[in-house]
Amino acid sequence: MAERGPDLRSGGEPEGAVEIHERQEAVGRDLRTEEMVFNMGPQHPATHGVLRVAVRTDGEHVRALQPHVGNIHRCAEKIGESLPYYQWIPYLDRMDYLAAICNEHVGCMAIERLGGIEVPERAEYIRVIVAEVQRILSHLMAIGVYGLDLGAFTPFLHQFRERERGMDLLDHISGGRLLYHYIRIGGVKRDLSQDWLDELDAWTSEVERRMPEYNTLLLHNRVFQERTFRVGIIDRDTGVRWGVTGPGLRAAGVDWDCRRDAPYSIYDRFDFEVPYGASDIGGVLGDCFQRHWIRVREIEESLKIIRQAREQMPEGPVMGRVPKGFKPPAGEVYIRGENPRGELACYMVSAGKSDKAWRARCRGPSFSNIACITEIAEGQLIADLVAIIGSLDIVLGEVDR
Amino acid sequence: MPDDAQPGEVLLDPELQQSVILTKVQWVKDWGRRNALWPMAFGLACCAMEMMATAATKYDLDRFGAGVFRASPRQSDLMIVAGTLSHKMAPRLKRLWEQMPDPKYVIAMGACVIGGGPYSRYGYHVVQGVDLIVPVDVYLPGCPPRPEALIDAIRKLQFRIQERTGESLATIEAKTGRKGAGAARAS
Amino acid sequence: MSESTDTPAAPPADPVTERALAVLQAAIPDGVVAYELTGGHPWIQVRAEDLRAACWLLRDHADTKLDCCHLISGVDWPDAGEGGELEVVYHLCSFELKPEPGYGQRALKNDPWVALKVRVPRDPGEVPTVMDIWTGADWHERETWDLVGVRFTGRRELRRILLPDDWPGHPLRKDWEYPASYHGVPIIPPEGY
Amino acid sequence: MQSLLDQLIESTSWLQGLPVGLVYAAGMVIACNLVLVYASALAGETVWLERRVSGRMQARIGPNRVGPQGLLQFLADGLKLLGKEDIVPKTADKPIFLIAPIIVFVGAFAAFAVVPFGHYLVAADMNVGIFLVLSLTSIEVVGIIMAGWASNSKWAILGAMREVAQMVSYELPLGLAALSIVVLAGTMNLSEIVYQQEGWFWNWYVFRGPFAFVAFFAFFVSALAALKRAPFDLPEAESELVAGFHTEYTGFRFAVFFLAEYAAMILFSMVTAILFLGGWSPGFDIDLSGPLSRWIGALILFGKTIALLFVMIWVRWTLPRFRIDRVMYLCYKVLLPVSVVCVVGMAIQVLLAMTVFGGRANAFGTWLMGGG
Repeated sequence: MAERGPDLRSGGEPEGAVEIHERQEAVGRDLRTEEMVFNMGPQHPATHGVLRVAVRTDGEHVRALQPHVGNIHRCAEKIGESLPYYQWIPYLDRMDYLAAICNEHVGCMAIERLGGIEVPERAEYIRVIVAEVQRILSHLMAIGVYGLDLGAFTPFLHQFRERERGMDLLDHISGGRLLYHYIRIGGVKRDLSQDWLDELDAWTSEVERRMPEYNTLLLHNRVFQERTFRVGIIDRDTGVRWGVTGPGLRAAGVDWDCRRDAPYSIYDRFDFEVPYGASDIGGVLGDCFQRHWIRVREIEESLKIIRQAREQMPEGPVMGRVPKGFKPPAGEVYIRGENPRGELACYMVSAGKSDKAWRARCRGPSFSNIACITEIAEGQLIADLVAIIGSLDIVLGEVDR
Repeated sequence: MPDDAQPGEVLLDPELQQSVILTKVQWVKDWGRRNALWPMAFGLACCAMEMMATAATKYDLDRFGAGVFRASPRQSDLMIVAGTLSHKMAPRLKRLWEQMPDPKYVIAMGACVIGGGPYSRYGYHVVQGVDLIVPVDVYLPGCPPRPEALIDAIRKLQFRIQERTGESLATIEAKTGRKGAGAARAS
Repeated sequence: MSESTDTPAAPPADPVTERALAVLQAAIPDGVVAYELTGGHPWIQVRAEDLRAACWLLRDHADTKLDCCHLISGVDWPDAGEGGELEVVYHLCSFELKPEPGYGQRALKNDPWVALKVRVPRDPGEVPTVMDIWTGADWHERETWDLVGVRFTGRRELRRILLPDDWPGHPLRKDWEYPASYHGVPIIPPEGY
Repeated sequence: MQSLLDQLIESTSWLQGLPVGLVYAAGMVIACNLVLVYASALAGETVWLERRVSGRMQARIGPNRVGPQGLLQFLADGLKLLGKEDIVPKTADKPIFLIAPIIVFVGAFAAFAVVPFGHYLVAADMNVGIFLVLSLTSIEVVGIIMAGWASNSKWAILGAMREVAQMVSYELPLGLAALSIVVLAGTMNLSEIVYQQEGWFWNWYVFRGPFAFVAFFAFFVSALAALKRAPFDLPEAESELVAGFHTEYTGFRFAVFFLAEYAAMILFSMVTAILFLGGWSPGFDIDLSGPLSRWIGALILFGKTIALLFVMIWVRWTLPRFRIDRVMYLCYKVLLPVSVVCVVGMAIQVLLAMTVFGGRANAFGTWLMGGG
């Protein structure tokens, strides 16, 4: 093939060219027009941050694409090695800034397991409650931003109404609106008051009341359905092969949720459903619509968990005994937990005799989720590419860490 | 009058400078600039979420005429650098800033872009201050700053535009040939 | 599920890792260098040259079916062996096999994952790729190369993913030093504070 | 216009001393400026309206600091854009890049010449009014593809491609839906069409038979698409194409695009009100042709225009964006057949009215056949 489009690469490094060329050979049999290479991002409203996607298009069709990440690589793992364990927790917040509490939760669990620290019962319940509040906030944002990607501005601003209230809730207990540093090693920062719990109840019923409103605007909207049905299908094989987790994998029909199937913290005490993709909810298994549907359903399930946790919550201390100058023995730990975006895993190695980790490694779910668009977005329209990236709900802070 | 002469008017006759019409024209121009600060839809990290929250329901940046988030740098006046700036991103940020038409303003939102913030010490890949890359008009501390703080920063910028006849730091720098705060003082 | 919370006197072996070990030892008896079946983090260490065979086995064998490469991490041990060693840990998990209750003393009660380890000399630090076995390993390998400097061989191309291409060194190596500046933008080293 | 000027010359003594050509020319210039200023100010205020209405829909407030209730917001925006640096990208095709906004502006504003703002309040009362409106607005396409091409930006060219595909396609149902009203009215003169709808509201063309009713919706939806309003805003889909064809435009050139877009919105709202909703007729039998009462009529038309603008804004902030293939599907497989049926059905309706229902002899026949 003599005529080939310009390279997708940034600085002349041999990247992806071979692969893209091969793919082109495969699709090149049908009529092709002149191809263009776009750089979507790093400043682009649809890339949810600073993702750069080099897209080769033929008219409106995507022929090949290559995501480039690392634009906000913030050295979280290096910092994890350089700072004492307890000082690393705020950096976990900043990895996935839309699900800060969930990140703290998994990170603290890993460190506690490493040092053999017991967490009081009440603290576990509080952790579950705030983590589920955070999950709802994150999913609300995901739903709203997905609407924004598809051109519906209003759901995005409407969800902020509930989101602001939820953020205020977490603000009251932690002092931060977005990044909290509330879950600490050995427990949580401070106890929940009765007033706060009442406010929580009001908020949960408010969210429950508002959800049908959002569903009218998006989920049951004909235009929305036409945009998302049969678009960006991640089937079971593709999803598992690429390591997609969370709603992306569940939409493919995999009935797997760490909270239920590999229960961490005290999630095995609650009764909740794990929504997973099915062909009778509309669209096809694993398409954008099903991913959106899973998020909507998960909000409802999170509300269930919050209510149960609130009822079962015992009295007691919220902070366990953490030795001063915490130095865990040599060892390793690997913990995974269900974040709103997928499975966050934390692998920590302690060399012993030190208050710093030897290696602090995190698996950001978005990192694996976004990797697979190379495969699934091929041959789709540009408008669909936006829909796909939106439906994967990535947070770049977590991709780059 | 020559002491506090505006850089944009130094070429003019001092008597002409005091003419009512010219001052009024300048005032009207600034009034427009001040009340129509269109930010660029450009978020880097955590602070971008708070920037979105500022534009959204509860805080509503649009009240001040600053809610028109333009995706194209060509049509925006204000770059809110919200989030951590990495070395990989820095050249792109610079380029985006260069694509914006004059007069342009920069708000450094968050501790990270002011001086590296929590990443300043071990974050090898974090640029320790966006002012190493582009001139900054308003610094807004916080991690992340609350929406009220961002609104305050934009109000401050608006007042400043009115006071300093709409010259952004970039323009002043170009005219005085001095960098950063020195240029601000020189004006 | 309730009996799993009880801690027996002798730490039981981890069933998933035990099964994986049996599969590996049956097929590549020399391949397994070391293993640990108890405790919070059971693992199996294989020789670098047998890694790909082990991975194929673990992925396709009916007993393990580890169809997802969850995480690849590189750990730098500058004091181990002669001139230091690089350890690459593969955390593999399965969405095929449903977890069974009673998974012993693992960090999480019944979490079907297996940790596979490889140790290679720090220089040149070459490990065969597993990208063709699990597609998702692609980015993880690139990241491990980027930050730890493990050279994965046999794969399409290995280039940095997070850091810029002309970045000096691999930051997560223990002897890495902060550069003074990058393209004229200063980087203040931690000692500078 | 000419008749208005003739009246003026007759009633004013000192004008009679001047050459008629000069009076005509001066009158025309003044009228043009008035129309331009009126349309521009209205377009500016529409931007404010959109921001306030969308704000209310989104549980926020919208601009309220600049002037009373933020009414001067558009002035601030305009002044600011006027004072911005005018960047022409180095790689752009300079002459075309500079001309494109002017063409778009002309396309949007020239059509106001034939649109009656009220009884006799029209710059050029032409007998090909609606035809001219549709053809002048099509000029916009040329300007847009010039802008997209000359920018030498990939997003711009993609936006322009989408725009052209969409606008050219939607001209068909738009024209056909308008044609069905022309069949009913028997004239293309917009003032004449309004005169035929005077009286009670059932005289409005939208209520005269099922075909006119369907044609109204076909016209309005096609107008939305031709105006590239959401849910048809693909040419400037922010989440997909950054800003579409005007990605590279700065300052006042961008303002011109912006203004033209809103001017076209007003134009189409007005034309829809005139064609279907009785123009300046208030909906009951009252004579508004007097020199003072015609201003009341103008206000009524203004109100109808605003109502239609509100619907456009409402739709925009509610629905997600269509995909390009669905847009084309809607055009060629839904709206085009529907509007063809409307034209044919309308012809049959008029024919039936003439033959079966006795034409102008009885009231029902007259109602059914309009001016046709």
